[in-house]
Amino acid sequence: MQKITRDTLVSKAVSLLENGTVDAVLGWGKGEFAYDVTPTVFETADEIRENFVWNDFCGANFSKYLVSKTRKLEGKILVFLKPCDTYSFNQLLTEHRFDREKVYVVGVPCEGMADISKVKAITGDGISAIDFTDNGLVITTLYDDEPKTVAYEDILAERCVNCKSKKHVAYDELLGETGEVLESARFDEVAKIEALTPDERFAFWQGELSRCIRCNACRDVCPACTCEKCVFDNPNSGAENKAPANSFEEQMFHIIRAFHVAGRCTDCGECSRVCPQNIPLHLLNRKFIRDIDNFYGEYQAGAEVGTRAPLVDYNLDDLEASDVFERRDSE
Amino acid sequence: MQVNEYKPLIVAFCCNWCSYAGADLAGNNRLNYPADVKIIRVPCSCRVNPMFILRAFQRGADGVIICGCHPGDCHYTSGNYYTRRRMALLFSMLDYLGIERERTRLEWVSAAEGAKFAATMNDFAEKVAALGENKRLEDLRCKK
Amino acid sequence: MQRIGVFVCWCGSNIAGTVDVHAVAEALKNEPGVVFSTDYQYMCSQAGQDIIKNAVKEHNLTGIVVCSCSPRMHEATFRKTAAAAGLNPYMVEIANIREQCSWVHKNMQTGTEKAIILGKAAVAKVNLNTPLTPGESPVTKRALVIGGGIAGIQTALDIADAGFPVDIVEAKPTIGGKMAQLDKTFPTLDCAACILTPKMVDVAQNENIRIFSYSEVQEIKGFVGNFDVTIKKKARFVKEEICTGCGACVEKCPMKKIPNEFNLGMDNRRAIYIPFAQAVPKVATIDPNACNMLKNGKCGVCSKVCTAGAIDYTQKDEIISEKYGAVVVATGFNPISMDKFDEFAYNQSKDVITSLEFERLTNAAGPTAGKLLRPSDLEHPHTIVFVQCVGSRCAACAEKGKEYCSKICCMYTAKHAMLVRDKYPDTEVYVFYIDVRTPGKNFDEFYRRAVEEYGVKYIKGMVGKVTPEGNKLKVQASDLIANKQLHIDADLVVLAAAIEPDKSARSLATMLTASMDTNDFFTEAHPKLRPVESPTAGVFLSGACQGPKDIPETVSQASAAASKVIGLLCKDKLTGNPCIASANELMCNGCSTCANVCPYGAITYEDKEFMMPDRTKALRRVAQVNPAVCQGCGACTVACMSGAMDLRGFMGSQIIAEVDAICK
Amino acid sequence: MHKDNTKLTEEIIRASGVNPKKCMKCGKCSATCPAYDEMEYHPHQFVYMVESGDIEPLMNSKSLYMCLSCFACIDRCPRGVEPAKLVEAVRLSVIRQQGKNHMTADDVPAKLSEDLPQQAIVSAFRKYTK
Repeated sequence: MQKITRDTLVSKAVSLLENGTVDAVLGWGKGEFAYDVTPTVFETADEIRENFVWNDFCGANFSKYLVSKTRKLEGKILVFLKPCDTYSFNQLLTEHRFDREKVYVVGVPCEGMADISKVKAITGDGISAIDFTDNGLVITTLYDDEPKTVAYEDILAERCVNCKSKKHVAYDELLGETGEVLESARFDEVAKIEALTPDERFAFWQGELSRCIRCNACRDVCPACTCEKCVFDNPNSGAENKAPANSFEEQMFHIIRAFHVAGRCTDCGECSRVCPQNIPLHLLNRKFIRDIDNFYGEYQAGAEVGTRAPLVDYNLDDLEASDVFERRDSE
Repeated sequence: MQVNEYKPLIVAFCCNWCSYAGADLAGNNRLNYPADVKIIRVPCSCRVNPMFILRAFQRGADGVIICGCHPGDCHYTSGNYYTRRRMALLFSMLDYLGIERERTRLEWVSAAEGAKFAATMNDFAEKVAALGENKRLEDLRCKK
Repeated sequence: MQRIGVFVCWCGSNIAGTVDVHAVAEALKNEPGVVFSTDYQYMCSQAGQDIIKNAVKEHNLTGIVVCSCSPRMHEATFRKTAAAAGLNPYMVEIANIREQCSWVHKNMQTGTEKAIILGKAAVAKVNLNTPLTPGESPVTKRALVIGGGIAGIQTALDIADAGFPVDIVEAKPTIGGKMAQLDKTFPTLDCAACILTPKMVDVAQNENIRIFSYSEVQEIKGFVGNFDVTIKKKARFVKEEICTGCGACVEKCPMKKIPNEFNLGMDNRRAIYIPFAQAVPKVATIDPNACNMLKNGKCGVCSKVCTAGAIDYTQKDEIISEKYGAVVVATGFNPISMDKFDEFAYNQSKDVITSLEFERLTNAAGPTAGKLLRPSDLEHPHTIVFVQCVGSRCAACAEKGKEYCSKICCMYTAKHAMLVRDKYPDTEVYVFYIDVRTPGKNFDEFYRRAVEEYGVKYIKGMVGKVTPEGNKLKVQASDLIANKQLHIDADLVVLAAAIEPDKSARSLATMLTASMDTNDFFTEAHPKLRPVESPTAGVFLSGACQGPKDIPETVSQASAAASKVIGLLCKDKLTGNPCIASANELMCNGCSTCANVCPYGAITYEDKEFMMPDRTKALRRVAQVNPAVCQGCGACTVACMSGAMDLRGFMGSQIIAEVDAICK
Repeated sequence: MHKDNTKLTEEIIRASGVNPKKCMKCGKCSATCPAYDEMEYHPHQFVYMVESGDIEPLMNSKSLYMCLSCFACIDRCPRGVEPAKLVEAVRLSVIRQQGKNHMTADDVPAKLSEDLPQQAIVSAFRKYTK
């Protein structure tokens, strides 16, 4: 249950819009279903009062939208950012992807977001209404007469269970209070996979990646994937494949995508959130993050603006590629 | 078992200034290594995009080796340091996906190390041959 | 579609012995784009080259593949051949079927198979080759030397002698640097001033050299051949052109208690001062922090006594903008601070001094007029302890010392010890050393003379503690050979402080985008083969800014740097390597990732307006590669996520085509 | 040269966390040591002897108990070798091997003196007791 209320966000957005601080508001808007929240640009106070949404399904990270929105907009845009979103925001600033002056950031505290697939696993499909109560979500479905109450701890998204930070690392204004960087167990799953035998690892990933339908949702939502043109869409890159011609290209897609965001990925978890096939894509990114931490010292992308990513840096006495496995196996 | 019949396909990326010259020196000294090794010349090991490596595997290579100048000797001063980080992470990722770790290798071979070049290629080809054909990257997605 | 000719060389039997060259030529005929294919005994011979030239004309070839020896051997030859036939030289690719095929494989069948594959890869690459032309840029025929010590002086003199104008920028009021502070020089013991000051005069009199003393470099833009530099000439409140250096102002200045930097604070100077008698330019400078007139508007004595009318209290800093073709860094070194070495009591006793302070104490122009007197009571010291490696070879703590060997200390300590024993034979001199390092012409002989002829007591060991007690310094030290701990009552302790690059070097390196090592020494373009150039084109290194050096080494490096500068300035135009990176602006994210990995600082960013896919216009930050600076390593191409950055001659698509051809 | 002490040497190196190979034999530890004259083997020798596996003479030497643990050698070593930690590690392994204490609680009263800080006694007691 979010502690900060929708009203607080709406009145903040409306007042900043009306006093001319900003010309547009990037926020969560009503979608087709109660759990279906759509990133929306609001330009009037009425639209905001009408359609603005703030609940436990507002997982979307808006940092990426700023790249195109600030380009189109003359004035300033207000954006609501949760703690994990602010890391992506900083990372994009580091990469000069938009003009900081054109953005007004309102930091929103976050108590963790719900994972709709976890909800559906409990209630079944056909959700027609959701009530957000102190005890949990009260869910009405088309098939059950009685609404079901599901507790928050049972439906919290994986990335929120393993929340890395409740601290806003960038904002112009804060609603409520910012938190601390947390000790999280987010690498446990990676370590578990690493501990498997190569055959088991292969089987695990074969099971996961074979489900990929190559819809590109992971790429399209990723705040680190803001390329003007993706290599996979570029006929001259030698890696173009909009739709996979053979199975191999899928692996190439996921490995290259993870490699391209390595050292830049803030571990916001959007890729796994949007994957329609529920492939745990964050486990690829976290693998790189964990390796980077182990090999080159701890590094959190987006913690500060202007830091040098580990892949565009080096030390004279870096680990040799041949010693990678030894280092890892000895852990 | 037809291990002896099987010939692996190995792609070697060699930097122009050290390793490619090292390979030439191996030739000058008539040091044998398997003909399965095919060399592609790049200006610096840091020109090797992980995409090239995956592409080689995709097209049927059984092993890919990248050779560059020893750390500190890069013609461009820092190229091989970037290569070292990139390849460390890439190799670790491939291993994480369950791909045999012996299929990829990064070696430092100087222009004077013809013998090391030949020995490295012999050793690499032997290890790759022992693994057999590269199926896993291909099979990763199609669940049998 | 290219029209490609394939030329397979036999190299006598070198290739033909293990590779069926006819079969290779035949097989490659069927490759896409190939319109002609042949083989010949010696392709590199005149007759072989003629075959290529004729085929280009006859078959209207647009690309050439030569299957022969290593490209490192004959790529240049065949490029020339192509150019002579009217083709762009970069339309040639070599398949290395000798060093990397026929010479390493014994079996004709495998050799031939591999040669065909290598040939196919080369054909695949040539199919994607495009004609390349090297870029050209003009060269401004003027050099900038930053730092006016012996390194800067020598470099400037050599460049000026070759007829090119040179500007020296020096932060201090005079050129001369550290060498001007030295007394004698090893191993010949000639006096530093006697050999340095004539050179300083040469600089002043050379019409090709301008000296900007009391100045600093504020901004550097541009690239090799075309640097735009902004220099701040600080106000010295004395008109340089008019001042005659007579010194009357200095004599009359009432502010007498200003620590004298030139003598390392061991005596005082006035608020208006000339650092030393042979200063160049020999003009006075007013210290604005000390001058009563500048601080409170009260005094004006110097102005009254100056008959030339050179004093100008209203002088302002002057900003000078100049263009240069080459920049030489000669920022030199400083001894490190002794503040962290409490055990030697440097801050507790005036009689614990550094070696540079010792130089001033023995210098005829120093605070004691050359008499060796201890600073505390001006008595003759009878026991002197020299401590080597203070802060050098110190890996324990980065804030305290330096991990490297400072290189010059062994020799100057031998010199000091020898000079003391020579002038004052009644003095006991101890030198505590870890190793005595004396590589250099006549160096070890010099050190042995100090021991054998002058009776300096060299002790293998280290001083652990110095405690001032009364008018003595209690020195506790180890003698590792005798396996004893020694306690010496010394009158003077001299610390051979490690040297470090001047503090200004770091910001200068940033301005120049020149790389530095972890110790802030400038990095060479190649540690063995290009030791006086920075990896950043057009930037050269002279003297101790590159690493610890003694005077002979500094001077030879200075002259070497000068010769490199002259080589550059001699050219009217710079022709680049055409195999360089370039960014596809439409795909560039402007994220700066490529600039981060570029070792040459060749990449800058520009905001440009673009028509976006949705037909709106947008201002986007895009990368620009400076073709005069890029060396073509390709680090940026892999760092670039979007694939906007590509390397001409080694394009991603070309390498992938090679991979595909090999793996087919 | 010496009898095979590899295991013991490794143990001491591991327990102390010291890498004796970093030593450049400058002797500053011995120069700085206030207990030098009381010692049979001096700090710099100590480091060298551990490096070369010559442990036994050290273990049998009174030098072990002459070290005051003032850490001057650690503070001043230019290579960060930390000789005092080696002394401590050897001392410990002697105590462990003998399975007995070099100092007992009964010894304490006799050692008390006006000039000696109580803390020194306490830390000595800790050090020489298993």
